[in-house]
Amino acid sequence: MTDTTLTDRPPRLDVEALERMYSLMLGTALADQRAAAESKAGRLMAAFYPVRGMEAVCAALGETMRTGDKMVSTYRNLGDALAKRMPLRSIIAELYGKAEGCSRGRGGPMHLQDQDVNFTATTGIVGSGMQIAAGLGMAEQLSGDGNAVVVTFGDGATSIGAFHEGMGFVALWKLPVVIVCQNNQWGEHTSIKEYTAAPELAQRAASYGMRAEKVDGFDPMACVAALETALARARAGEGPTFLEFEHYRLTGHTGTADFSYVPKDELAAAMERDPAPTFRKWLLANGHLSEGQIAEVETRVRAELEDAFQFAQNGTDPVQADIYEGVFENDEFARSVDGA
Amino acid sequence: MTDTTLTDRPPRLDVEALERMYSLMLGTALADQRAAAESKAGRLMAAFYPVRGMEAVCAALGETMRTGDKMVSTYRNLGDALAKRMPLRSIIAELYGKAEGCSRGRGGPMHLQDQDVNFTATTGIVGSGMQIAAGLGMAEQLSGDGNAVVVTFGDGATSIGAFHEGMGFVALWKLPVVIVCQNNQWGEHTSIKEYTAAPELAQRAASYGMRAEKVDGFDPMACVAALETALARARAGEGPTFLEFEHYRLTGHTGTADFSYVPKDELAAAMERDPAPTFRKWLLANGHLSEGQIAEVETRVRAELEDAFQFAQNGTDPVQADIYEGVFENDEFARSVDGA
Amino acid sequence: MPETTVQSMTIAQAINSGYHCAMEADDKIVLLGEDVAEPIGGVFKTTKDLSTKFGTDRVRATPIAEGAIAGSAVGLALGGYRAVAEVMFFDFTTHVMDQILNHAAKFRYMTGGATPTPVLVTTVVGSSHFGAQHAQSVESWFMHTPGINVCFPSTPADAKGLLMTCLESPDPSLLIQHSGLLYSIKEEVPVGPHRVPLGKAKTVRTGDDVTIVSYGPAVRIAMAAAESLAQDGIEADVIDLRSLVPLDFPAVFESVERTGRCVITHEATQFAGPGAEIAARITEDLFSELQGPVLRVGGLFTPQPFAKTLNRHPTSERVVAKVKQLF
Amino acid sequence: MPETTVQSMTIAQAINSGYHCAMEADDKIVLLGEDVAEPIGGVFKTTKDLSTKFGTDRVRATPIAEGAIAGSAVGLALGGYRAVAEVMFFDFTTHVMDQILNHAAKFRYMTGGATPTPVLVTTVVGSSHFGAQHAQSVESWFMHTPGINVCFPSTPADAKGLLMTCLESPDPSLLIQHSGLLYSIKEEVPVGPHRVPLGKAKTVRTGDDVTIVSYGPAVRIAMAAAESLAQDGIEADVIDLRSLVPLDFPAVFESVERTGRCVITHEATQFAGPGAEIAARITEDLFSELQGPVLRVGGLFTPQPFAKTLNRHPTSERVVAKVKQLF
Ligand SMILES: Cc1ncc(C[n+]2csc(CCOP(=O)(O)OP(=O)(O)O)c2C)c(N)n1
Ligand SMILES: Cc1ncc(C[n+]2csc(CCOP(=O)(O)OP(=O)(O)O)c2C)c(N)n1
Ligand SMILES: [Mg+2]
Ligand SMILES: [Mg+2]
Repeated sequence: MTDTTLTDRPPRLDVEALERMYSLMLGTALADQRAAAESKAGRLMAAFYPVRGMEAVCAALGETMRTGDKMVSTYRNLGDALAKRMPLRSIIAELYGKAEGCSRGRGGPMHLQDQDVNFTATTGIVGSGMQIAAGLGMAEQLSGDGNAVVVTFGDGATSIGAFHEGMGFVALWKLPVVIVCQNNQWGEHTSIKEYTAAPELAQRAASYGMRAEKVDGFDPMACVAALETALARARAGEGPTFLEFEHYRLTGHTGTADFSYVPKDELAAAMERDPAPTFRKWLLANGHLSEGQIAEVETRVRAELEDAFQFAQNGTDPVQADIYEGVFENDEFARSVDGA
Repeated sequence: MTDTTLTDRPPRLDVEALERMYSLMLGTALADQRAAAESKAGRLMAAFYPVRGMEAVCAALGETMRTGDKMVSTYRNLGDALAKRMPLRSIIAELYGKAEGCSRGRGGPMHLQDQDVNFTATTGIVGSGMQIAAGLGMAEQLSGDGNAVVVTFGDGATSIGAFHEGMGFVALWKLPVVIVCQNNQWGEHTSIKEYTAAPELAQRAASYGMRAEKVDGFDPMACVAALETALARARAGEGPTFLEFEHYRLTGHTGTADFSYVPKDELAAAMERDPAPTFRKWLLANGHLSEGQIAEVETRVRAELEDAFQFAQNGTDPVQADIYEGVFENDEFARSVDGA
Repeated sequence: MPETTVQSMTIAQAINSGYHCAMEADDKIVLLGEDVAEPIGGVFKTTKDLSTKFGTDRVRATPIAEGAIAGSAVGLALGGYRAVAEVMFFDFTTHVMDQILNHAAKFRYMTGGATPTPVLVTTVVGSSHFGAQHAQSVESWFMHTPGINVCFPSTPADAKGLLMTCLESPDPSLLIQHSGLLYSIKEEVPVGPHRVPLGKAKTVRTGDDVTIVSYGPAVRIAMAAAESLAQDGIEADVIDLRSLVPLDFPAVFESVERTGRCVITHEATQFAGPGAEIAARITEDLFSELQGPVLRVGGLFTPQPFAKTLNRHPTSERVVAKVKQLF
Repeated sequence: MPETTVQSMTIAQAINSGYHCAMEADDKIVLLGEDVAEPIGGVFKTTKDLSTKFGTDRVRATPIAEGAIAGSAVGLALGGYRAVAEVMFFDFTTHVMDQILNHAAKFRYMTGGATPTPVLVTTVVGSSHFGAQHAQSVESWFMHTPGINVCFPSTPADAKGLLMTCLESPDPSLLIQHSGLLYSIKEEVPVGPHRVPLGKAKTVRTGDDVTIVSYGPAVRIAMAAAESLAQDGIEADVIDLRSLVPLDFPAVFESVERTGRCVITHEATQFAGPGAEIAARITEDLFSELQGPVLRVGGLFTPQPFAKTLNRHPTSERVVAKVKQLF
C-alpha cells in the first residue's frame, strides 16, 4: 500500500470521464466534511458515514456501470449513489429528512435510493445486501436483459451469515452479480486483523466456486480495469465475480466519531494515497488535465455542493398527517388500527 | 468411494474396542429398522432420522472421544449419543416421549442429551450447533480443562449462515473444537451437486484459516486416525480442525421417507460399503474377531435393543399437571399467566 | 377455466392448485425454497409438478439458507418479479426476520413509496412430532411489525383464495399453513383462479349469545365448542378471521355488539399473542356493550412438549368453560 | 463495598458499574459483542474498561455476527459460564432469534430441566437518527416466547439492579436499554452490588383516579401526562413495570382495583404490542371494577420515519387525551 504509482489510463476513458471521476472523488470528500461540520453545528441530526478512502472505487464504478445495471449499497453509500448518477440535491435533502429527498425524508441517509437510475436499494443491516443482490441477480438472469447487479459492502460484512448465504446462492446459479468488497481494514472500531483468522477475503470468496480477485482500491485505473472485466463477464452470462478492493478508512466510522484508536503509522501511510488529491496529482503529472481544468472542476463541485445543501436546508418538512403513507399501498388498515 | 479396502487397525484399538465399534454400527442400523417398523405400525409417532451410512464415523467417535469431551449433535443423533455412551434405554424412552427418557419425554428424539456423559446438546435447527460449539469451545478454553468439543452436522448445513459465523469464531480464537461434517451427499431431497457450486467442503473450511481434512467416512480406521489427530490438537490448544467425512446416505431422510429419487447406481455403489456388514467382513477376514465372537456381539446388541424398546413401551407418560415444569426454574409466572 | 368448475381438494392440493393458476397467469412469479422442485415437489407436496411445468428457473430448490431464500425474494421483488419464499417450518422464520421484517416490510415506507416489495413468505406449523423447535406459531411477531399481511386459512378454498390474493397483493405477505389441516379436510375448490380478499373474516356459524373469534386450526376447536354450547342452549357466532393483518375488526365488532360476549381462541401462545390485541381492541371500542370481559383460550405459556400426553393447545372443553364464565 | 455507598450515575455508567461488580464477584461471566473491548469499550460506553480489567478472554470484541454472538453465549451457558451477548441495536436481534428463542429459551424445557441456559442478551433502542432499521422496539417478540425474562429499565439504579439480577438469574434474560435515556438522567446508584427483583413493578407516582402503566422511556411520558392531569384535578398512579417477563400483574391489579381506570403507554408499536396483553389481562381479571375500557397509547402502526417532524411515539398529550376519555 506504499506504492503510489497509479496504473495507466485505459484508452476508452476520455478527458470527460477523468473529470467525472475526479469530481466524484472530490465531491464525496467535500460532502463528508460539510456534513460533519453541519452535524457538529447541530444543524444536521443524521448519522452520516463518510466515504473517504474508497473514492477511487466509487469513481471507477461510475465509469463502468451502465444505467441499466442495478446496485445495492449500504449506509456508507454517498459514493455509490453518485457513481449511479443520482442527483446530489435529492441525496442531501434526504440527509435532512426533507420531502424533496430521494426517499421523501422517510428513509434518511441510510436509505438512499433512486429507481430512475437503478440505485435500487441500500440497507443499514450489515451483510443483508448480499442476499438481496442474489435475488436481483435472479431477476436479471430471468429477464435476460443483459444487465449486471453490483453489490457493495465492507470487509466486516464478510463475518456475518447473510454474506455467506448470499455468496452461496450467487455462485450456485452463476448469477450476474459483481460483488464489491470495500476492504477499508476496519469494522467500526475493530481491525480486520482482530476479527478474522483469514484476512485474505478474495481467497475465501474463491472457495465458494466463483471468480475472485484482489485489487488495489487506491488505484482508480486498476479499479476500472477490474470492474470492467467483472461487469462484462456478468453481462455475458459468465457468472459472478468477487472483487476485494483493498484500501483504508481515512476517517472515523461515522462523520463525527473519534478515531484515535487507528494506528498513526498505518493511517499516515494510507493518507499518502488519499484518493482525490492523489488522483489530482496524477491527472496533472500525466497531462490529462491542466491546472485550469482542475480548478474549473473544483469550482463546479463546490458550487454543486453548496447548491445541494442550500436546497436541502430550504426543503419542506414532511407533515404528521402523512405519517401512514407507504406502510401499505393502501393506508386504510394502518390508520384504522390507531383510530386515525 | 468404490475402494472397499479398509485401513489397518491402529495398535491401540484392542479387541474390546473393535467389538464396541461393531456393536455401535450394528446397533444404530438395527434401531433405525426397528423404529421405522414401529412408526409404520403406528406405535411410534416421532419423526426419526436414521444414521445408516455414517455408522463408521460414529463408531470412531466412540473410540476417540473422552467422557470429558463435550458433544453437540443434531436430529440425526443416535450414533453420536451411543458414541458418547448414553444408555440405550433413556434414548429409546425419549423416542416414545416417556418420563424415563433422557429429557423426560419433553424433548423427543430430536433433543437427546445426557449431561452425565457430556452429550451436551442436540438441535433440530440445521447449522445452529456450530455456533453453540463455538461457545462451548470458549468455555473449554477458559477453564483450561483440556477437553475438546465435538460438533456434528451434515453437508447441507454448510449452506446456512449459522455455520459460517460459527466457523469464523472457532477459527479466530483457535477454539478446541473438532468439526465433524457428515457428508452423506444429501440435504433432505437435494443432492450436494445441486445445492452448491463448491462441493469440496474441506477446501472451503480451510479458507477460514483452520486445519481441514477430507476423510473416507466409510473407513472406520481412517476415521479413528483423523479424529485422534484432531482431538489431540484440540486438547493441546493447537486449535480447531474441520473434518469432512465422505460417505453416503443409505436410507431416506427420515425413517419412513421414500427415497426413490436417489440414483440407483450411486446408492448401489455406496451400499457395497454399508458400514456394519463391511466392518463385519473385515473383522473376520483380518482375524480380529471369530464368527463366534461376532455372533455373541450380535446377540447382545439385539437383546439390548429389545430391552430398550420394551423399557420404553412400558414407560410412564408425563402428566398434564406437570406441563409448566421447566419453562423457567420457578414455574410460578408461567402458571399465573395462564391462571393455572 | 371459469371459476364455476370446482373439484374436491385438500388444503395441500388447493395451495398447489393456487400456485398453478397464479404461475400460469403471471410469468413473473418465482418460487424459492428447500426441496420445492421435483421429484419431491415440496416436503408437504404443496409445490408438486411446478418445476416440471414452469422450469427450475422459476421453481428453485435452494440450499438450506432461509435468510438467503427470503433475501432473494426481496431482491426479486425489487427487480420486478414476485417471489414466494417457502420456509419449511414456522420456527425457521427466525432466520428470515431480518429480510422480511427489517427489509420487505419497511422498504416501501423507507423509500417514500418508491420500492414496494411484494414477496410472499409461506410456512407450515402444527406438528408436535418434532418437538419444541418445529412447533411454534409466531404470527404475532409478524403482526407486530407494520408493513406485512398475515394470513392463516382454515379451509382448502380459503387457502387457495388467500394464496392467490397474496400473489397479487402490492404488499409483502405471510401465509401460514397448518400441518394438521393440510391433508385432513377436503372441500370443493374452484379449479381456476380463486381469490379471497384480505381483511374479510368469515362467519362460519351464527348465534346471538356469544362470539367466538378464531382462525387457522382453532376454528375447528371453536366449532366443536359451539356445538357443545348449543346443547346447553347457548348459540355462538363463530368467526374465522382468515387474515390477521389486515384484521376484520368491523366484522368482529358487529358480532360482539350483537352478542355482548366474546371468547378468542388460537394455537399461538396466549401471552402477548394475537388474541391480546383483539381482546384489547374489542374492549376499547365496545366496553359498554360487553356483558363480561373478552376472554382468551390460547396456547399455554410453555414450549411445545414432545410427549403426546402433554397438551398446550386449546381444546373445545377449555373454550366451553371460558364461554360459560360469561353467563 | 457496602450497598450504602452511592454515586451519581447515568444509565450507561450504572450498567458499566453493574458489569464491574458482577464480573468481579463471578469469574464465570463473559461478555461478547461488537466493539465491547477497549479502547472503545462499547459504542455506547457501557462496557468501558472491562477488557482492561478482566482481559480480552472474558470481554471479547467479536466479528460482526450476531447469530454467533448469541450462539456462543448459549454454548458458554451450557459449558458452565454465563455470557452476555451484546446486540448493538434492537433491530439486529432479528439475527439472534434462532439462538435465543429456538434454543436458549427452550433448552431447559426441552431437556426436562437438564440444561438451563442462563444467557443475558443486552441491546439498545431509541434513536431515530438512523431511520427505520435501527429503531424498532420489539420486546413483545421475546415476551411471546415462553422461557426468557424481559427487562426494560427506566432509571440508572434500576438498570444496574436489573442487570445484576439477570446476571444471577437461572434463566435467560433480555435487558433493553434506551439510547434517549442512557446519558440524559443521573441518579444516586449504589457503587457496590445492587439488585432489583424481576417481576416487581415500581409505583413512581400515586393517585387514586387513574392508573398509568408504563416502562422504559414511556415512563417519562406517563409522568408528564400525570403532572398535566393533576392540573385538572385528576391524580394518577404511575407504574413502571421494569420487567415484562415476569410481569407484576398483582401490582397493576392492586392499582386498577383502586382507580377503576387504566391507560397503558409504551414506545413499541401498539398493535399486538405489550400493552395489548396487559389490557386484555386487566380486563379479564377486573372487568366489573372498571369504569371504562383499558386504553393504550403505543407506537403508531408505521415503521420509524426518519424526518423529525414525523412522530410515531407516545406523547404526554396523547396520554392525557386517552385518560380524559375515561372521565
Ligand atoms: C447486522 C448488523 N450488525 C451490526 C451493525 C452495526 N454496524 C454498522 S456499520 C458496522 C461496521 C461494518 O464494517 P464493514 O462491513 O467493514 O463496513 P465499513 O463500515 O467499514 O464500511 C457495524 C458493526 C449493523 N448495522 N448491522
Ligand atoms: C434452519 C433449518 N432449515 C431447514 C430444516 C429442515 N431440515 C431438516 S434436516 C434437513 C437436511 C439437512 O441436510 P444435512 O445438513 O446434509 O444433514 P443430513 O440430514 O443429511 O444428515 C433440512 C433441510 C431445519 N431443520 N433447519
Ligand atoms: Mg470496513
Ligand atoms: Mg446430508
